[in-house]
Amino acid sequence: MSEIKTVTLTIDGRQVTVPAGTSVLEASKVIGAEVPHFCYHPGLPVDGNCRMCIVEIDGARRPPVSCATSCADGMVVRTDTAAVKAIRASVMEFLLVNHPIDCPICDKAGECMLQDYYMQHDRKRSELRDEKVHKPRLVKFSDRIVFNGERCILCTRCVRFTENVTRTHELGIVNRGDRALVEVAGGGSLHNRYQDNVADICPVGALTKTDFRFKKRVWFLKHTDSICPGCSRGCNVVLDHDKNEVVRVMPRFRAEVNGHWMCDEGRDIHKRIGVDRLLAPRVKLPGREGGATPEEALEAVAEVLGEARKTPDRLAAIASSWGTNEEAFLFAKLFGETLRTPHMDVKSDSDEGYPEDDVLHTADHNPNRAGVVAQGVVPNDKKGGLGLAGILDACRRGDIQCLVVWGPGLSGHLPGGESELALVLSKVARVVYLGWKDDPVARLAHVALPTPAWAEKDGSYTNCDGIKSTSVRALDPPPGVRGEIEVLADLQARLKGRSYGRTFRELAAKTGAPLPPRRPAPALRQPSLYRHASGVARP
Amino acid sequence: MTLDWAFLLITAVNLVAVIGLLLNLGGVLTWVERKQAAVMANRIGANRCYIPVPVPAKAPGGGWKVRWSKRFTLVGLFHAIADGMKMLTKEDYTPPFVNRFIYNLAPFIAFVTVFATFAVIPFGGPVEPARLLDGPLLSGIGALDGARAWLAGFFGDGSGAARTFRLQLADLDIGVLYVFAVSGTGVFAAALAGWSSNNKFSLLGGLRASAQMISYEVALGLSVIGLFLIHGTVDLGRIVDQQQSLWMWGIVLQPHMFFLFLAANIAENKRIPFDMPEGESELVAGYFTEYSAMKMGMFMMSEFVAIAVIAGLVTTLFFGGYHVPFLYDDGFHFGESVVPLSHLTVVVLRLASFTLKVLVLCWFQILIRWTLPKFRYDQVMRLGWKMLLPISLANLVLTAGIAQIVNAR
Amino acid sequence: MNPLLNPKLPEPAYKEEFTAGRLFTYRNPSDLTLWERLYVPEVLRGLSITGSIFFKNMGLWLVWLGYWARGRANEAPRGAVTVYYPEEERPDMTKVNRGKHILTQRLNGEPQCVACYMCATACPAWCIHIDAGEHPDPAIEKYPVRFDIEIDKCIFCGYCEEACPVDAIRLTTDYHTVDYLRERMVYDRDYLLSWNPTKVQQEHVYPGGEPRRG
Amino acid sequence: MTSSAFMYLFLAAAVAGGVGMLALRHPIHAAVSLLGTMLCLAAAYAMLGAHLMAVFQVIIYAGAIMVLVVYIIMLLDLGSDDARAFRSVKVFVGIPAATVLVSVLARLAWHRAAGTEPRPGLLSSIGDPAAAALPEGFGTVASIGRDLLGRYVVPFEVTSVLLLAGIVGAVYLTGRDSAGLKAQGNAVGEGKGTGDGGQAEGAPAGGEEFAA
Repeated sequence: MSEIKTVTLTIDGRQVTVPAGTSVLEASKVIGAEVPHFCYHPGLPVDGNCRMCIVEIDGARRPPVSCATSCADGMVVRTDTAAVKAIRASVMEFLLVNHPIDCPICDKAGECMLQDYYMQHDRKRSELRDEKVHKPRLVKFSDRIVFNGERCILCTRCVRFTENVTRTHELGIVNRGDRALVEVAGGGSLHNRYQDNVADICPVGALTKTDFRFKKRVWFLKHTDSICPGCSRGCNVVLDHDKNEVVRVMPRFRAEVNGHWMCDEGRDIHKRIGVDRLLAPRVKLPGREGGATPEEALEAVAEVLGEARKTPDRLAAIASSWGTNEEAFLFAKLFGETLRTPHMDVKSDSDEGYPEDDVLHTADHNPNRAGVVAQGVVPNDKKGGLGLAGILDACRRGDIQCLVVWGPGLSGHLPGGESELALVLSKVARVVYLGWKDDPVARLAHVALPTPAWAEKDGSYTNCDGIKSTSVRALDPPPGVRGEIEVLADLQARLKGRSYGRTFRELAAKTGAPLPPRRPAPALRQPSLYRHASGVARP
Repeated sequence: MTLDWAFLLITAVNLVAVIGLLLNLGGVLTWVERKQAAVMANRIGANRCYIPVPVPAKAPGGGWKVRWSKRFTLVGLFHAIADGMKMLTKEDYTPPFVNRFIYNLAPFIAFVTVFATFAVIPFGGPVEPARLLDGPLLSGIGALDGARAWLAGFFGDGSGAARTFRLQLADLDIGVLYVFAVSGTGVFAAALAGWSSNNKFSLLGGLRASAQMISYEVALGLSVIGLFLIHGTVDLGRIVDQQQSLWMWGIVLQPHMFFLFLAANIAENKRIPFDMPEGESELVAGYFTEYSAMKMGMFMMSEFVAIAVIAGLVTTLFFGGYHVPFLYDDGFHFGESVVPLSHLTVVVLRLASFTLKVLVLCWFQILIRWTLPKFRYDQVMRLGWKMLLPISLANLVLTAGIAQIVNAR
Repeated sequence: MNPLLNPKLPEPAYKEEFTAGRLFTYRNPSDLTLWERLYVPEVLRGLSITGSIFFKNMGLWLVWLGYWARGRANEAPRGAVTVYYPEEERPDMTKVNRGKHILTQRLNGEPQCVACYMCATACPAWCIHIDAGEHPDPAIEKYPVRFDIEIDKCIFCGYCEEACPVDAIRLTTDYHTVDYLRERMVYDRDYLLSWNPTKVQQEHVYPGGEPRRG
Repeated sequence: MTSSAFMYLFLAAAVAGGVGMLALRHPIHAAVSLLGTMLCLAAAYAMLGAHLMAVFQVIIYAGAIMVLVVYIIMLLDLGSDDARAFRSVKVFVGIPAATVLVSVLARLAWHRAAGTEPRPGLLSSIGDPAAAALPEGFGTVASIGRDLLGRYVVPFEVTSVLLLAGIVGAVYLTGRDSAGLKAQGNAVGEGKGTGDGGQAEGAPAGGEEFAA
């Protein structure tokens, strides 16, 4: 076991010990001394071109940039002396010389580093009296990214991203001096699957996402920690939402899962929430036809399951691979323990085909197959339990009397698709569907119960590497729709099974889910900073 | 025993007159209060309510048609009717958890006690029905002879002598004590309403109302005992009789007690500046917060009727009741010269005199309501117990002493 | 009483402060004179003031009746400082009254507004609703596709006006914001842009003079 | 005839109110029925010509005492359950009293029906037809006033002194704590110092609190 070499230095009069090779900027973060920076990004190699992170180091001939200076033993660093402040103000002045300062129409306003640092370190009028240099605006780098040359401060974060993270090398700086510009190499367009990240890491409003452009000012957004259910990587994300609607999805740093990044498909995942939703329960049992309240539908499900309980061999349950660990736990307990059926398996909910790659994408487009299996949703081999294919075959033979399907996408497992599904299900006396999509199964089922989408419930997911992440409820489900945890716990209670809890926090102790940190209540961002900036800095 | 039909008829007439006067005055006062406030504050005030008047207008295609374009507003007087209609047609909501029986009983107590008070107030001079049609103008009309004969027969006492009736609902020899008794019962309305509403604000309002009303009841009674000493009676009819001369009017004999009596009465009526029990600024609406529609209307109405009743009482005690200065039963007496008037004229003049005095006093009460700021609760109590009560007692002692001296002489 | 059970209490340290009157006491010394504290004379004085106003106005009403009988009711001197609102309007409405909103226009009639949401952010009543859109002209870039003001929620504080970086929203002096239908009290973009200084609204001036155009 | 009809009506209502007061579970309902009884009795007095009696019945009993009763019920917030607390009183006082009353009334009614004279005794004058002949001016303000301030002036004044003593005692008993505190507060406020130990029983507690 190799010893990690550490160095000890003094920053702003405080001793700090860090691994050798750490930059002064990162070491400053440890003690909470914030060093402003534009071009430095923890996920990218250091470039040191913005000159904003200059600090004073005793013995250095001139103040160095802290991002490119490694810590050394006995170093004495000062981050907020008068000289450092003067340098920062000068750097800000240079950066803003040709900046259009069109914050009112810039989508970055509110989370813009240039704006924030201007308020912290500059706060004065431009002394330039000449016409500003005009550069191309509204350059479409691709369908997803729009570039505004005037706002760009040439920090090259985006260029380094395409070089080092995606290794596609599309972007580069052309021209020199005040004509320097970021351009797509060869006049083409961005063609990697992670291009939205360049807009995220852009410290100013030069790169914006077509999806989010002009949708919402960022200070209206509420931020909720969630995960991306697009593939089994389970990237940790933040859902930015307002008025019960997700506006954008941003990556959340988790070193062992996704680092700083996420893919473009994941950015669009929230658009599925409102599509093909099952909003109200459907009951087609004899004597119970027509519209049903959630309570009546639940009663119907309990009745069907109570009937099926007499012949557990002819009951089968197919679980969703989009379900959370806690729901899967309850599902396994309900069907395996209370109803004693041997036939349980998990299916794929989503088969939307985009290929895996060596950055983040995995081949399995379901977030929690591993977790659902781990919670015990597997065929009971001792009692001759059937797997998914076996269950479908048994249905076709008419051996299954009651089939419970949780989640959409069952037809994807049949070569004949929907028509074959109708044939198979017609052989089953009672079909119960539980899910958030208005799937073909929901239309054929005798009882269909709506459930919330992943953003509308709490739950933990286990990704392809076995790492658990917790997703927090960001949106309110449609009226009358109750979460699977509640539904399954209710069924368990009605069928006289053991009670394991009715809330995520009760069940998280059993599934080992990491509890999310409690975020402070979202507060409306004060607009005063912005107003001041636009009023004072207008040239 | 045969029924005294003449007495019954006169009582019925009195009853209709009193109830008609009070109900209408109460209704109109709701408008007067608003309009007078506006006029006092250089505003326009209630003016929106109107009756559309049809006006013939030329139709665009030739010919005439009726357009309801004119608005007959009558300086907003219809607001009184509109308010009444609104209260009668609104939803009468009884909140849950109230004590239903008492909740429903309270507004009736408020209403009845106020109305019953007026029963002993004489609102017109003695009437001799047989002489009603005897005036110099009327006696010439032969068509009235039949009516005159009927009046003489119906209102005669059988022996040929004419009977005289008072325009007073109940001629009790306890007179003003009855007023105090009935108005004291009015405490129950506020207290029970406040308690039964099951609302803290209501309860506080009810408690304040009962405390305030009981406190001022004492000063109210004591402030006029001096007058009773002078007149030697508590019978309101006889008190009015003795105020025939202008120098025997209460306002001349005991002007300071007029202010005391009026203040105590306003406090009893729970109006500004003594509106602690309602206290909009701190108790929503006090003891009738939970009332709606006509039940609330009955509380409001009883407050406005009480204004009129107070005016009648003050008129009777301090302003000579129905008396017109220098007007006697047979006409005006100015020293030695006499202007003879018919009986009917005298009766009508006295009725008008009483009504006018009542109206002026109503106006004065509303003037006070829109002029003075509200007291603090401790000030209300201090005024009642530490100012009004000692002053009334001192006045009582002083008056008794003077009366003793005068009588001894 | 046993003196041991009731020892003489120490005097408060701030006794001197009290006696010197330096410490705030809860007593509110009355600054009324004896005459004023007698209350009744002052009450009578107050009643005479309000009563005289009453009689003055009733007299003016009689005067008005005379004018009215001659068909010249409008010329009568009036005591009321208020007006019959929908039929009459106050002639002395201040020029800086904050009333209905307008959106100022560019020379071609498009809204000056760049849909920056500053007004919506500053609005304490949250009555401004904006949807932004991409403008074909890259120099303008952003403009409001929808711009709704719920005038029934508006409290006319003028913060939107102050927050606007491009002088696009202003409050005029027009205060006729009443309506019988709530739906009609949501002013949309076209309505807000329909303000035209040459039309009848002329009397409702901009507080800051003509809007900047272009 | 009408007057006697009204008389019976009022008396029936008074009896109904009394029964209601006993039978109703809720204290405030009982109090309201007692109020009704008193008002009906007052009406009966009035019909008998005793106007002053009627008015005093209303002012003193209905207006003052019942208000206090209602007040106390409201402030203590007595519910129907609290009536059980008085069960022993009902049994040991109420039943004997009711028995005595009913027996006396039954005896009088018996004699009245039989036309016989009851034996002379404590209650003999109640049923005496001769006693019904009232003196001239009975019940008027003047006659009662003359009796009260002439013949019975000493008992009258003695009673008032008794009531005054009661009032003073009540004020002393209920108000001594606040009076002690106030005395302390005033003393400090005026810079006179404290320690007027013999002032009131509650003073030490108040003083300590103040010093702390």
